[in-house]
Amino acid sequence: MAFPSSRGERPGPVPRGIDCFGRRFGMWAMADWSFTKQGPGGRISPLCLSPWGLFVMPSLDPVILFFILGVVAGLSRSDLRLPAPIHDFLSMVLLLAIGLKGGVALSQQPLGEVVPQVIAVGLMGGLMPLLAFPVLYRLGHLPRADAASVAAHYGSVSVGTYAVAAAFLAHHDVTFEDHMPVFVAVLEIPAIVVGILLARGLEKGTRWGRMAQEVFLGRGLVLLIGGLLIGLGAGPEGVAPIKPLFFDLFKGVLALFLLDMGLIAAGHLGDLRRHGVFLLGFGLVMPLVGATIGATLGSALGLSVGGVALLSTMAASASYIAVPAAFRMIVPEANPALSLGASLGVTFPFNILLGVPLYYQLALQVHAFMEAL
Amino acid sequence: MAFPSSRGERPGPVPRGIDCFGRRFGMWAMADWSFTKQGPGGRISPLCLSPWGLFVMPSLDPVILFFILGVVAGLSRSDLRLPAPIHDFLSMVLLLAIGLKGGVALSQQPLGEVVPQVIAVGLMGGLMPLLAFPVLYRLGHLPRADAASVAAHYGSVSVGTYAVAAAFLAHHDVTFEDHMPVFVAVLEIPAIVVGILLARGLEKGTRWGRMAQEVFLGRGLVLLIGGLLIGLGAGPEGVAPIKPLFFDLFKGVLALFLLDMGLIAAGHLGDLRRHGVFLLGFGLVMPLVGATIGATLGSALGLSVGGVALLSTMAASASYIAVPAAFRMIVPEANPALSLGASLGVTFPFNILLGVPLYYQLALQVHAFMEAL
Amino acid sequence: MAFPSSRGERPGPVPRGIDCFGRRFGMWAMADWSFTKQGPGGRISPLCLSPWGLFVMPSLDPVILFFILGVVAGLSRSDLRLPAPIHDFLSMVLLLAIGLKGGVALSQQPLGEVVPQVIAVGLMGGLMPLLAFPVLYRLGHLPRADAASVAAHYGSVSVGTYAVAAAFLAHHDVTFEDHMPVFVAVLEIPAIVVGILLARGLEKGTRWGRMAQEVFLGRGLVLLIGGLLIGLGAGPEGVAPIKPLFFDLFKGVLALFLLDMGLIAAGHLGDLRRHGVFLLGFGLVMPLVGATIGATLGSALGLSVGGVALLSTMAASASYIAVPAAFRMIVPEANPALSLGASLGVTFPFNILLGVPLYYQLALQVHAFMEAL
Amino acid sequence: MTTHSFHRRRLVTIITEATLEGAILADIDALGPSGYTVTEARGKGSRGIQSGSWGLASNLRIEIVCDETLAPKIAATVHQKYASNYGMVIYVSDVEVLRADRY
Amino acid sequence: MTTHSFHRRRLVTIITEATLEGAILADIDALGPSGYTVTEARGKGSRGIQSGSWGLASNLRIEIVCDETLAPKIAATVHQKYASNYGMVIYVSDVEVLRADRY
Amino acid sequence: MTTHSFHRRRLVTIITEATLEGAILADIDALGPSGYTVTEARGKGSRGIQSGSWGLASNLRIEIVCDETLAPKIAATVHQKYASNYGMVIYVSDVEVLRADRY
Ligand SMILES: Nc1ncnc2c1ncn2[C@@H]1O[C@H](COP(=O)(O)O)[C@@H](O)[C@H]1O
Ligand SMILES: Nc1ncnc2c1ncn2[C@@H]1O[C@H](COP(=O)(O)O)[C@@H](O)[C@H]1O
Ligand SMILES: Nc1ncnc2c1ncn2[C@@H]1O[C@H](COP(=O)(O)O)[C@@H](O)[C@H]1O
Ligand code: NA
Ligand code: NA
Ligand code: NA
Repeated sequence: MAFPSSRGERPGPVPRGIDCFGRRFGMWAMADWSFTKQGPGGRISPLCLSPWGLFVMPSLDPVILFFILGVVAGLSRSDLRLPAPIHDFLSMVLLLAIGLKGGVALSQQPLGEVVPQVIAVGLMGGLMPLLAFPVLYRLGHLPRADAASVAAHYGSVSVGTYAVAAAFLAHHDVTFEDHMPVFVAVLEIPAIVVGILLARGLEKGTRWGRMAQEVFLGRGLVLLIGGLLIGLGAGPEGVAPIKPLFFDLFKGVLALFLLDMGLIAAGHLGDLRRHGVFLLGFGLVMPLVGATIGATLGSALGLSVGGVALLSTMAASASYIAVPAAFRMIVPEANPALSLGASLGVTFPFNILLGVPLYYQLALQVHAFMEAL
Repeated sequence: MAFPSSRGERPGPVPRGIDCFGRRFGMWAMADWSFTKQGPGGRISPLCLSPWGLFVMPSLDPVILFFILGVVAGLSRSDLRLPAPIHDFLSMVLLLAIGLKGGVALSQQPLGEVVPQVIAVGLMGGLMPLLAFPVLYRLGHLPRADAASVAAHYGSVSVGTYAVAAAFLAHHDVTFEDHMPVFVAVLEIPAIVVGILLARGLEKGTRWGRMAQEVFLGRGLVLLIGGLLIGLGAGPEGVAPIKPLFFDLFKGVLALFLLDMGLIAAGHLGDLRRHGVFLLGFGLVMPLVGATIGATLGSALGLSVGGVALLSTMAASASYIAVPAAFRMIVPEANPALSLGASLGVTFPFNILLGVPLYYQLALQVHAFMEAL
Repeated sequence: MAFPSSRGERPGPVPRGIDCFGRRFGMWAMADWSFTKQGPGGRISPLCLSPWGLFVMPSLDPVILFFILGVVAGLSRSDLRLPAPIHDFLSMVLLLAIGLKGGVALSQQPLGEVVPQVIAVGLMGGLMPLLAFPVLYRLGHLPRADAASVAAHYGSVSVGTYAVAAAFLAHHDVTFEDHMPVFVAVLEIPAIVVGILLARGLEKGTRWGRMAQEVFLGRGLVLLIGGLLIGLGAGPEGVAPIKPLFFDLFKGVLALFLLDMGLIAAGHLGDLRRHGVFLLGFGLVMPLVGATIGATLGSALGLSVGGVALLSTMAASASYIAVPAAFRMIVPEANPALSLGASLGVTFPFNILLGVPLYYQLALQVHAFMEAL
Repeated sequence: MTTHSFHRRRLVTIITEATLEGAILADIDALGPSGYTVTEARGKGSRGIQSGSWGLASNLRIEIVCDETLAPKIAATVHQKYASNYGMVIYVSDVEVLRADRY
Repeated sequence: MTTHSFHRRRLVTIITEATLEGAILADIDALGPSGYTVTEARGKGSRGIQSGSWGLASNLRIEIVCDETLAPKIAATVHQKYASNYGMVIYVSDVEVLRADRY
Repeated sequence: MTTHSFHRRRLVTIITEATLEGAILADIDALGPSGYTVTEARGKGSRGIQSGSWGLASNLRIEIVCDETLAPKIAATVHQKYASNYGMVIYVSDVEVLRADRY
């Protein structure tokens, strides 16, 4: 039972696609998941899919298939369930691994180059809730606290979506800047602060000390920044002995995590039914807006195509760890079912199933456009 | 502290057996665990064991030693215990890994060849409870529900036993058809359906919809079939990035799972004391009958020696996940202590300690016999 | 995002230290963590550290950084917490892995050579509480039961500290005798027996059977000795298939375990405040005494420099698994906050942050001295 | 702080096998209490030891706060449907709650 | 065995969201009971299902044994501060303890 | 549905250190109740915080439904044997059960 370690040597007659039936569906529903190999940064040409190909989706990243398995099991009321301690364990390994990677990258880079990018990305994170809030508050008629909360979720970032996007790029041999995880950590915070300001204003009652504690000492950020600092301190040589756990197992751990997130997301689809189509629409459109902003900023900062695609994905993604935890404590009157329904029930599935390849296409376009200038 | 990654280069004077003392014991009690290397499919010649060899059993597969450690710790009332979430995690990884392997194999195989085998194996799974039921009901005087339940357990399959047998064959460099895990999934179901029919007849009250849900949506089958579909969809190339978790760690995870199963099996030995020797005898003889049926069918289907040994092992094994869960809900008057006492307290230990090598010998015999025809 | 698998090829300008600012601090606070590579057993020459180096401690083993992360998160009241089942899982893997390594080593070694060492090390474990007890009882005015309990903790050994020391030596390419884990198992027991005798005397009431059960069937010892026996039985060839889980992941698992121990240790710092400076002093001085005894014995037994350093570390370390569990049951009037406060709150952090490199230096000195004789 | 008055309600506690979770919670829900709480448990009873080491050997402890009419109904319904075939302990006790309208 | 007499005390049980743990335990502690006990829980209520599958979807079950004066104070304080914004059930019941001096 | 009448019994609840599990359950068993239920717990008391993060820092919550005679016996025996050296809270309350013959 041998598994070729290199992906290039797939033997035999699969995919068997000849007649190009289903090409149109393939273009949209699977976007770029079903594309053939290509060199870094180049344009991927769509593959002609057979009906069989349509069914098994031969080049859909298997971690996505784990997510779909989770959603299907959840919706069909299987008793499949990952114990909470395992959920915590898996997300802990993911957060530390992403942090470590970013930290190792930082350890080999002049800080001077990264600092301006960090500031720009942080500003983007703070401005996005200001963009989303009026839409939610005026157009969606959400209560102020809820509008602020949802806006903060979308200004922040989803680590799971980031991991899927990074895996997608690696799968297609698209390189990106090694320090991208730094932006994940940076994006967590400003949207929370701005969101709380939107909910509360600058009223005296706000306990900023308490807020800082909730935001900075939340387990997600502690693991992400802790991993960053450890990677920074240890460097590539230092982290080598822990590479088998944190890097070699990364995609396997991500697969199990997405299986669990599929089960959890299935449980949040019901939330949406209760809160109407506005949130559904917002959960589909806001990522596209965010992706465009992220791609533009990434290009302006001079990132590579892969880096632009990742920043675009981060901007398109919505938090479901740090922001809900912080808002639950600081703006408790905001209904978590609303924000999690949108972020977990709509945007997360949309992003990892369709968004990621889309944002990569977007990155290619924006990059080409910027270069043409 | 270096560990040779290839198994062939074991240095030094181990095993030190010269005088052939203990050969008789080695022939029976350890069966083939203590045999030397050989080519795929060939006959393994028994190794002459020293008393030291008898004590430490130099080539007993270490995963079996973990099971023995668990049994000993359990019987001696150590406070060693694996937390339930870890049990769930380990079995989840095993089920997904076995499914993935089978799915990858299927993805490279014309389905036409597998379908007839699937049907034949499914029929075997449905017929075995019909064979076992009268023995349990008439000879063993078990209540109807209990006889049906035990019969269903033995018509179904134990994933842990399958994993040990696959590891045994790999250890001895015996190859087998890559799509064997498909049969594991196939064997789970028919025995449950037949068992329920045996318990209930075709009476009107049976809620077949509810039954289908319990059977098909049980977490074991969802993970196994989910893994199969993911492996089928992703192919060898697609699963490569999750190989480190699901395949490289497989035997280590199996070792920990068997440690836990040893602890659990130790707890079920008491059940047997309460339910007399009939079940003990059934738990020892039924696997031999099943093994013979499985080996014969495997040979008739044209499987390799390794494939025959695996199908034989599956037929010999008794379920302790899917069947007890389904019967607990659908035929609740069946006493789970009876069926688990037999399947976990007798048959599982018997199979992984003695059965697996025995069934391999059986496969060799049957194969030779069929070829002589 | 590539990580060089060999540690020697660290690229670029790190560490950037030129001016030797901070050398004095580096000499003490980081002891030998910040030293450059060297051949096995040779003397490591201190590296000149830049202020940046001081901050990120470029060659501090990353597993130590995980411990520091845990302590910092714990003290700053982050909500980071590892679920208890994960704690159990991680320590189970560590204990089994250490046992397996020792067992494999034993399987390749004439037992005759190891037996005298085992006896000598066991005697050391039994004598150390006799040394510590009068200090705690007379000087520290601890109640008899508490003095006996703390003494037993320091006569026994900390598996986590052992693992860090082994990792430190491997990191610096210092070899050591493969059977060192045997001494870890050996050291667990005598100190408990002597400690109980110190608490109870030879009074009639002591239930020695019960005591033996608590001591020998505690989960820590069962896993360690179980691992030893499995490694002994399977040999290097046999354990090869479980190597990816137990050996390749070892340092990653150790990193997560130390993160958890950091969180736990942070919780025990408060214990100390309550019980005054005497325990703090004892927790810092006793390891140094133990280390000297261990180094001397190791040298006398003819161990290599690495082996001497490890035995020295074991002697310096204090139990926080086997001994507290046994004393909680057998000498329940001993206050666990006292002994855990010293062993987890003081000695464990001291040993893994500063002690380990110090004991290696000690081993070099003692070894040189013995050879000069 | 405003003074709160307490209102008498009943607490139904059910200890049973974890495999029953889906079925029994649906049945309880159908009887209309305002909610329920579940914790993982293990134990010993007439059907032997439930060690909690895996799903089949685990128990659940289910609590329902409800009014005086619903409590015996829940207890009796669950008892009648499951008690003969499953490990099960049911007990009812008096509790006082702050919000009369909620249970 | 010496005979022990029992003393009446009150048991306050609070079921709420796990995210509240730090805050609510600090508040309870500040009211001065001799201690509290926490178990992990899941459940269903007016705010929907708490499946227990991850932190945000988990509940806690907090128990405090205390005297007749403190019990309503704890219940009312916690209720007032949290009940409008968080999933929460509070109930109080009678218990008897051996050591009168401890609670 | 047949009407069921309830029977008064007593519920003994013991919260103590997880390390005691084997010993204390054997002692309880020896006193002859029909069973017991155990849940994992953490908490705070006179002996400080039991954070639940590992075995030594974990508590158990043990429940025994039994009759009026056995309840004080269990409470007193356990108290006498363990309460001076181990973190421990014991309380007893009234419950009603359906099956009079079982407890
Ligand atoms: N007397 C009792 N007190 C508390 N819990 C009990 C009692 N008897 C049984 N249990 C619990 O209820 C479960 C099922 O009991 P049984 O139906 O007697 O096997 C056991 O596993 C225990 O968790
Ligand atoms: N009637 C009830 N009986 C027992 N537990 C309840 C009840 N109602 C709610 N709960 C628990 O309290 C939590 C919060 O309830 P709620 O505030 O109604 O959403 C739920 O998740 C349940 O765990
Ligand atoms: N007043 C109380 N109410 C509820 N649980 C308590 C109380 N006091 C102590 N406990 C629990 O009992 C354990 C042991 O208490 P103690 O013996 O006071 O340290 C604590 O860890 C808590 O879980
Ligand atoms: Na975003
Ligand atoms: Na079978
Ligand atoms: Na020591």
